[in-house]
Amino acid sequence: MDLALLWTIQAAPLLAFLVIQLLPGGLKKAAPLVAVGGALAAALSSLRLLWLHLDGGSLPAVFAVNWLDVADAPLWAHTQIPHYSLSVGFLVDPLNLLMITLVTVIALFVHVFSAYYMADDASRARYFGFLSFFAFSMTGLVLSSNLLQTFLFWELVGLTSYLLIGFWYEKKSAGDAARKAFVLNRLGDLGFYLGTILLFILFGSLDFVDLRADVLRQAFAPAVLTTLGLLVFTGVMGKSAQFPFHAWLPDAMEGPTPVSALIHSATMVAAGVFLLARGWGLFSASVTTLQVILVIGSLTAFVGASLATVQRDIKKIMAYSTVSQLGFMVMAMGAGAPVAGMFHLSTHACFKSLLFLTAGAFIHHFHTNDIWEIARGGGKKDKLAMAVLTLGLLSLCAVPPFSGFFSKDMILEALKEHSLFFYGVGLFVSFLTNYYSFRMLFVLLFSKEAAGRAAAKPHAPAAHGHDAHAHVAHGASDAAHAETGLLKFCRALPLVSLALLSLYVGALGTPLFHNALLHWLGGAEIESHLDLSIVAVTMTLFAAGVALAWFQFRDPEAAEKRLESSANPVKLLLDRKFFVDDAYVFLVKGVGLRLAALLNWIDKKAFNGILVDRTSYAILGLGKLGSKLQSGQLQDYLSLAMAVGVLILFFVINSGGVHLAVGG
Amino acid sequence: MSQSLESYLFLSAALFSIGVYGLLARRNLVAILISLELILNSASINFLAFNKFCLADKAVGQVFAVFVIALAAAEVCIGLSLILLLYRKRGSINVDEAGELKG
Amino acid sequence: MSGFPILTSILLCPVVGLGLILLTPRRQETLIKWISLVAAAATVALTGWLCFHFNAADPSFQWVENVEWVKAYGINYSNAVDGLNVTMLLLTAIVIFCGILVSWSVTYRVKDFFANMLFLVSGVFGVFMTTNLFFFFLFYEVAVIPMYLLIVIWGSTNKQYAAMKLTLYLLFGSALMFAGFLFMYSLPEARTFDLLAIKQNVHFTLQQQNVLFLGLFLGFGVLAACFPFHVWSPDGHVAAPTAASMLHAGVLMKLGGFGILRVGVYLLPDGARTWAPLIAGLALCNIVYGAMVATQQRDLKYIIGFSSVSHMGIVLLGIATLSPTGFNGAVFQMFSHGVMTALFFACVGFIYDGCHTRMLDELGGLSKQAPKISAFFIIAGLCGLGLPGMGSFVAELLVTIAAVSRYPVIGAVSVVALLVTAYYVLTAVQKAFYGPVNHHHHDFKDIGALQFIPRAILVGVLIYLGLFPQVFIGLISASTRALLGGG
Amino acid sequence: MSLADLVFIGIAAVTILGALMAVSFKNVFYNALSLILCLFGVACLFIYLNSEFLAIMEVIIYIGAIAVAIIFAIMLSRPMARETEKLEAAKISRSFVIAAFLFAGLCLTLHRTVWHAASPEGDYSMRMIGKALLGWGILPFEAVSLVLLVAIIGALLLAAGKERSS
Amino acid sequence: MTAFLPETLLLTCGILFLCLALGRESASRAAWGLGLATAGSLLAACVWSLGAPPETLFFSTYRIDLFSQGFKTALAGALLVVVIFSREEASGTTGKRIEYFLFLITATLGMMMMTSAADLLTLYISLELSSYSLYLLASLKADRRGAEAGAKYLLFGAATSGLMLWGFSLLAGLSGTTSLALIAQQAPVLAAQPSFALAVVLVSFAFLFKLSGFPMHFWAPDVYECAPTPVTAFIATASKAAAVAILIRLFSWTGLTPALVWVVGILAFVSMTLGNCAALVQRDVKRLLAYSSIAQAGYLLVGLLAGSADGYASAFFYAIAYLLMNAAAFLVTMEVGRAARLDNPQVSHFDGLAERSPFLALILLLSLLSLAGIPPLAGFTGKWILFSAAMDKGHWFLVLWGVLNSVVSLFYYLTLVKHAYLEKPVDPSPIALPARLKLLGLLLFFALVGMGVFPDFLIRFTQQAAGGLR
Repeated sequence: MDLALLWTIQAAPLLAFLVIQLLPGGLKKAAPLVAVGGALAAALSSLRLLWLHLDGGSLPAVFAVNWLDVADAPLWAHTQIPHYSLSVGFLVDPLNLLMITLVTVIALFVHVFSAYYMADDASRARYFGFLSFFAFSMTGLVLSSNLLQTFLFWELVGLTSYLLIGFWYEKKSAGDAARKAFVLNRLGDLGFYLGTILLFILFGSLDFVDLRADVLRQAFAPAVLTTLGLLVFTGVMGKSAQFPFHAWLPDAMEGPTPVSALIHSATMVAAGVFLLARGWGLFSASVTTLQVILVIGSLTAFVGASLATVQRDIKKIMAYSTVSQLGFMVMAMGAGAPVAGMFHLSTHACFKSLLFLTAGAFIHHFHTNDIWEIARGGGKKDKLAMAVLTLGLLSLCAVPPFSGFFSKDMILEALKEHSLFFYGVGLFVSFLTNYYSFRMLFVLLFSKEAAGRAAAKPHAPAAHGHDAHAHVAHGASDAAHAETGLLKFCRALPLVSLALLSLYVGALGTPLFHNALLHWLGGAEIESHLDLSIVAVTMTLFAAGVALAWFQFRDPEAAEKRLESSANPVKLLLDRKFFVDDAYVFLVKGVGLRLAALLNWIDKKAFNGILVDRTSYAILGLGKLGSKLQSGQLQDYLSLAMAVGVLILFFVINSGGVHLAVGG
Repeated sequence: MSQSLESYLFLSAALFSIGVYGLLARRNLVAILISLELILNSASINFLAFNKFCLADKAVGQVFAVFVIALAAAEVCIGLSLILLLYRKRGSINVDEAGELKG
Repeated sequence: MSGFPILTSILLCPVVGLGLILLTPRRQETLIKWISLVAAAATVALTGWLCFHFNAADPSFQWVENVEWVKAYGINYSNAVDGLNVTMLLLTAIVIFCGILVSWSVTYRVKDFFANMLFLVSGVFGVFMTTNLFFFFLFYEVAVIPMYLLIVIWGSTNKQYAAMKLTLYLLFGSALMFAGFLFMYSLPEARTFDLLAIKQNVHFTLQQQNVLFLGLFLGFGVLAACFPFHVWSPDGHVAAPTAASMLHAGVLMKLGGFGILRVGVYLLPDGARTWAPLIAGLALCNIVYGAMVATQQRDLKYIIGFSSVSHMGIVLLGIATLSPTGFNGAVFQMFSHGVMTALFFACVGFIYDGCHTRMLDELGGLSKQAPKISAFFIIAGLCGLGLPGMGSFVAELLVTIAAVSRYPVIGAVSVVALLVTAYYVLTAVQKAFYGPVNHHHHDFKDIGALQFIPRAILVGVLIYLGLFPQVFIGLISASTRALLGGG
Repeated sequence: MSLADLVFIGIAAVTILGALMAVSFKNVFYNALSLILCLFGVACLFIYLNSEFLAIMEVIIYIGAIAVAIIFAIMLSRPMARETEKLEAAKISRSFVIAAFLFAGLCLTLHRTVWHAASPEGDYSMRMIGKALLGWGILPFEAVSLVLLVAIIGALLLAAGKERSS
Repeated sequence: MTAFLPETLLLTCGILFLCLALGRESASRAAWGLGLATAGSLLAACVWSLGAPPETLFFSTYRIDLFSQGFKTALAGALLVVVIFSREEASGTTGKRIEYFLFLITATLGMMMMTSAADLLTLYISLELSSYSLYLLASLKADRRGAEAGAKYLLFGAATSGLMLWGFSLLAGLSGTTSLALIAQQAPVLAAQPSFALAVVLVSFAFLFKLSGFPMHFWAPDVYECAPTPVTAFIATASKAAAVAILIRLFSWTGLTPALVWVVGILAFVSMTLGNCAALVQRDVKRLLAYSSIAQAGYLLVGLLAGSADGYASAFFYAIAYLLMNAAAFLVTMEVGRAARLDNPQVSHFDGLAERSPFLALILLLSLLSLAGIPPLAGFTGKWILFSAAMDKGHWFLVLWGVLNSVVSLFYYLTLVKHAYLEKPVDPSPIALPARLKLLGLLLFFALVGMGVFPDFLIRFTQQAAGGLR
């Protein structure tokens, strides 16, 4: 039964993908239906699986088969492992089950929302194909039983991310962003890849069930463990957009907004955090690794949050917010609290996908990403959207009793136990979070609606109008009017469902539900006990953040003007995104491509020039010389022949003498 | 002993070298032909010298020399007619003016 | 395993096809195409049969055929295959089959074209099945000359220069092989060109091994586009017509890797041990350097050409590890790279035919106009950048595992190429296939059903390899273990 | 040193002198005459080598036929007889160096060699030569007639050339 | 004595031609037919004489063995090919048809006698017989250039024969005999004498002249260029084969001292390099083929200096292969020249040959590739066994250099191929090939491929022949 369910989860989206590819031209319209069907099957199966295993009795369960024999002899001189082989299979344990449920359910909602969002796009068959393929890869990643298989799907989700970011490939920015995302991810993955291989060579197994901290500590020196852990962690940094790899995530907002909701906030980017929990044995085996993880997480949380405070683009705000929240989760891991990290991952997945979908709803309607523009267009009139947005933001700001509160509280608690400094960082980031959340909310709420906006701005400004592409043919109001009942349902259902989830998922980690989620993940001993001191501090910070936002943005128009005119080092730093992008541009264009150009030059001049062209010229020159020797003058010929003859004569005399001497 | 084998050989070598010199230095084709005759004669001297000092059958060297002379005649025959042909075609019998074929 | 000479039959398929084509009147172009297709299909069927009935557990040579040819020089027409050969034969059959399908659109001197193709592929088949060094060399050179004609008559872009360069370079390599083979023969214990007999009877001294291996490695290395002898390959790829590029990059270059394993490592294991670090270093240059230079290219075919240089480096690196794992990876890479580049060239060739340009700046938006061909290209590109689920990933994985265990630094640095490869592949994809449609080629049409088939076959093979690598590894691992003398 | 030796030295000197003149005079006519002198010397040497027959042959064929033919040819082309050629210094020195080294090398080699030794006594008679020509020399003897035939026909063909083709 | 049949036949036919020459103008029309009959029957006689037991004739001055008869067969084949080429009057031979065939026959006779000569005298006379005939053949085209080439050929040759005579005299003086068999017996003892080495060098210079190997190659380009094409073909095939035969004989008699091996090795090295490099810059195809033949002489020397039975056998094999591929190359050159109404086709005249006459283009391709040593053709197998013999004696450098040279040679061969297959013809009219040439071409085609793919028979034959040398 388990295996059948697992196969369903894994294969249903793939099947949907294949069916969509094979649909004949006329039936391409059915693509959304197929994709939603696949997602639904996967979601139902994973819920069923979760239900079956709620008692956690038979876990963990591994279903694996041999995939590839690698070696029959020790690969490394010091290892004694006689047989190396790689397997593929499903691993089912609480962590997986939680994650798979999360992924499939959110995927289902995003699929449904996409049906609304992409209704007018000519290429939606391709879109839904990719989306299904993403679902397939992501479920594969979550369910995989070993590190290499994870890497396999890890790359595949990277691919789908690439394809979906570049979905509107006619736009250069989309292509650029997609490439940037892929290459930056690749950069991180190199470490992951090497780490995996090194682990395999040294340890002989990549199965998660074998990666236990105590076993590893016995087998290897701490330095080795640190190296391995950090190498794999580079992969995490890439995928989960940790500083300094975070640069791709904001750009990835070039993709359609539901994609951002699904891939770039809720699931794929969280895969890094998931991997930290999944391979916890490896990471926790070395204290240094954890320390580095904590530092990177803190940096990321701070950078993300600070950059989120200056964005005008609603998706960028959310993207940086995602970066920051991912940093939070990684901090939790670094502080030695994987359960807290995973808890935050779960709640974050719900509220952030909700936020993105809301943003999508706005963008779809107003054809702009700029919050000021949305506000001028009358964003606050969309009551449903505003309501769920507020709800999501409150959750993001960890206001009780929204879900974010519980998880973030747990992280802060872990940080406080671990080190006061990082606790401080966490608190400061929380403050920033509150500030940028309410900045956005206030701008949306307090802006005055501009008259005739729809007519004045039929097309969004190029810099912001990422999603506007799909609607070139339609005026905004037409689109609104054209929404049928089914589409409205497709829009509302995910929003409301996710809002509800955002409200209640957090509660699963409270004593109210007997800490069900935490027990589920971490065993019976983990309790959430509200540390009132932390709550007090966070609430104070919340108030401060809101107050600051209120102070600055109660009049958004004025604030906009003020922001445009002001100039100071901090603003410059934030505008240039801490110069991370510039650093990358320098590395790629200034160093990498220059080096490549140099090599290309060498290839042309040295290898081609000297080895081929010069050599052939030399031979030709020799030929010309030889042909010049043939001067046409008989006596030149004879002289040469005779001269050679005389030379030979003397040679023969001398060697003959030698010969005689030897013979004698 | 001036009439030793070696003295004949040295004489022949001298003739040979002189012939080679003429062959390489003269421009006139007839002079070159003359130089060739010197070379052939030096070979004849060789044969007869060896005939006297080295060969048991005293006819061998002589026969060889006879043939050398006969073939020299044939060679001069062809050579002269070729030279004359060249002279007719080019109006010159200088060897360095017959340098059209080259490269 | 005597009885029906299946190996000779495989060789005879293209030869007979060639004969039939020569007898066919010049105007019967369709008939000529069908003859070649049938011949190619027959090789696919026969090699497929061979793979299924091959006893993978047995590391020794199978299907031995032996006919005395020139007794005085120990030259026998002897064929036999082990796992290594079988897979290469299969690769050749697949690529030629697809190549002929892809060439269906050839209209200029059809008869000559297909005759050359079949002649070339006969040589390649011969190399992959013979166990006699004389025939090895013979078949090897047989494969070179048709390539010259194919490039010079049906090629493009500086074709005369490229064709001459390619031919001379390859023959330069073969000159070294030639000397090496003759040297082996000249040893008193040998007096034969039979590979197996030499392996059995001759005990090379270490010095002999070192010198011979270096010579043979350089000879084969030229063909495998080993740095710094790679310069012929990008030019050759670019100039060749589509099907020739497919065969060339797909199969011919593999002769080099195959030769190093089959002759170099098999006969001269100690020599291989001596030079392995050097090979590893050169291979690293190949991998990284090829990829770096590829980023600078503006012509799609040049990009693929340099990517081939980079990918062949992986083969060489695998060989340099001198471990069964590395060999498996190398052979796997040869196979998957063969299929992959064939696919690459099949796509670029089609694009070039339609757009009359391959320059990235003059292309653009092809995905919009021709989604199918773009998809094929992108799939090939993804395979090239080592995406899991495709053949190349497994190959690179095996090679990297072996390389990291043997040369940790080189192995680790070689991985960098994955990044660079991703960069140039995606840049190419973005410039050629994404973005707005370029006015240069507004009337470009997507592939039809017939042209879809060969490319789909290649994609299928790539994915199958990526998903079920054990099938392939099972075929070769016994043989690769035997290469170094292991049981 | 006997008289024979002295005469020998004299003859050798004449021969060498003739040869030198044959290559060094700028006028080809003098060359031809010098050649005759040289050939005469050679014929005398043949007598010293016990080959009277060859000496006669030398005089009859070489001087009587070959040298005369050469002079004939020179006379046939009038200007040739008068013309004195300009010699290039480079060519001369080149040839001289080569010839000198050649001479040195030859002498050195000949000097170092131990020759097959046979008694100078023996039957040098014409009868023996005749026997040899019809014995082991029969094939060359026949062949040389063919050679001469070919040479004559060829010479005719080349010299006549024009007349026959037109 | 039956084994002397080929020579007898040639002599008879030679006399017949002589009689014809005395006859009327109209007789020249029959010349070709008679020539063909001569060559055909000669070939048959040679093949028939292959079975003759080894013997010596004319008081041991003439040696009949498998080796000599094999080469005679090859020479007869070359003669047949050249006679077939000569159906149409080659330029310059107008009015000299009978003499032309007469000289061909005497030249062949001389070469045949060379292969059998067992005495210095016989060798000398037969060599001169063939040489004089060739000088005359080469200068038949009695124009400016023809006369120049003829004069150069003759003077160079005469100087060479002077050297050879010196060598012969030294051999006679050293050994006390002119019989080659007796000299061969003493050779091991004589090898220590400096004069012996000098004599061998001098004599081999003369044969190198026939082989057109460095440094006696200078006549070749000029003569090849200016002689009528069939004559060039004859020089390039028959004369070359005879030179190989006599060099094999020479080396097998005298043996090779280490010093001589060095000398021959260096000459081979220079010959290969010079020939191939100079050929790269040629535009005149006949001249190009001349340089190629200089290079080929170098390859042959590499095999010869092995000094082993294998080496001689492989040189024999290669000589036959060389004869065939050169015949094919000249067949095409001649036809291309004829189509262009030129005796000296340039490389550009080969443009578009594949369209004008696919068959000729194919023959050209095969012959050139065979010359370059590309399998599966005769030249490849020949080179393989040639170099294999050299490698046996440890001459790895020369072997390597030889193969590298054939890579270089491929450049100009392929250039010609490229012109034939790629370039557009200036004059696109098809070239009509007479039936006899077509047949000949087909025969050469099968011979080249056959010798490449199934060389066993011929290799065994040559080995048997080489085995009976001493």
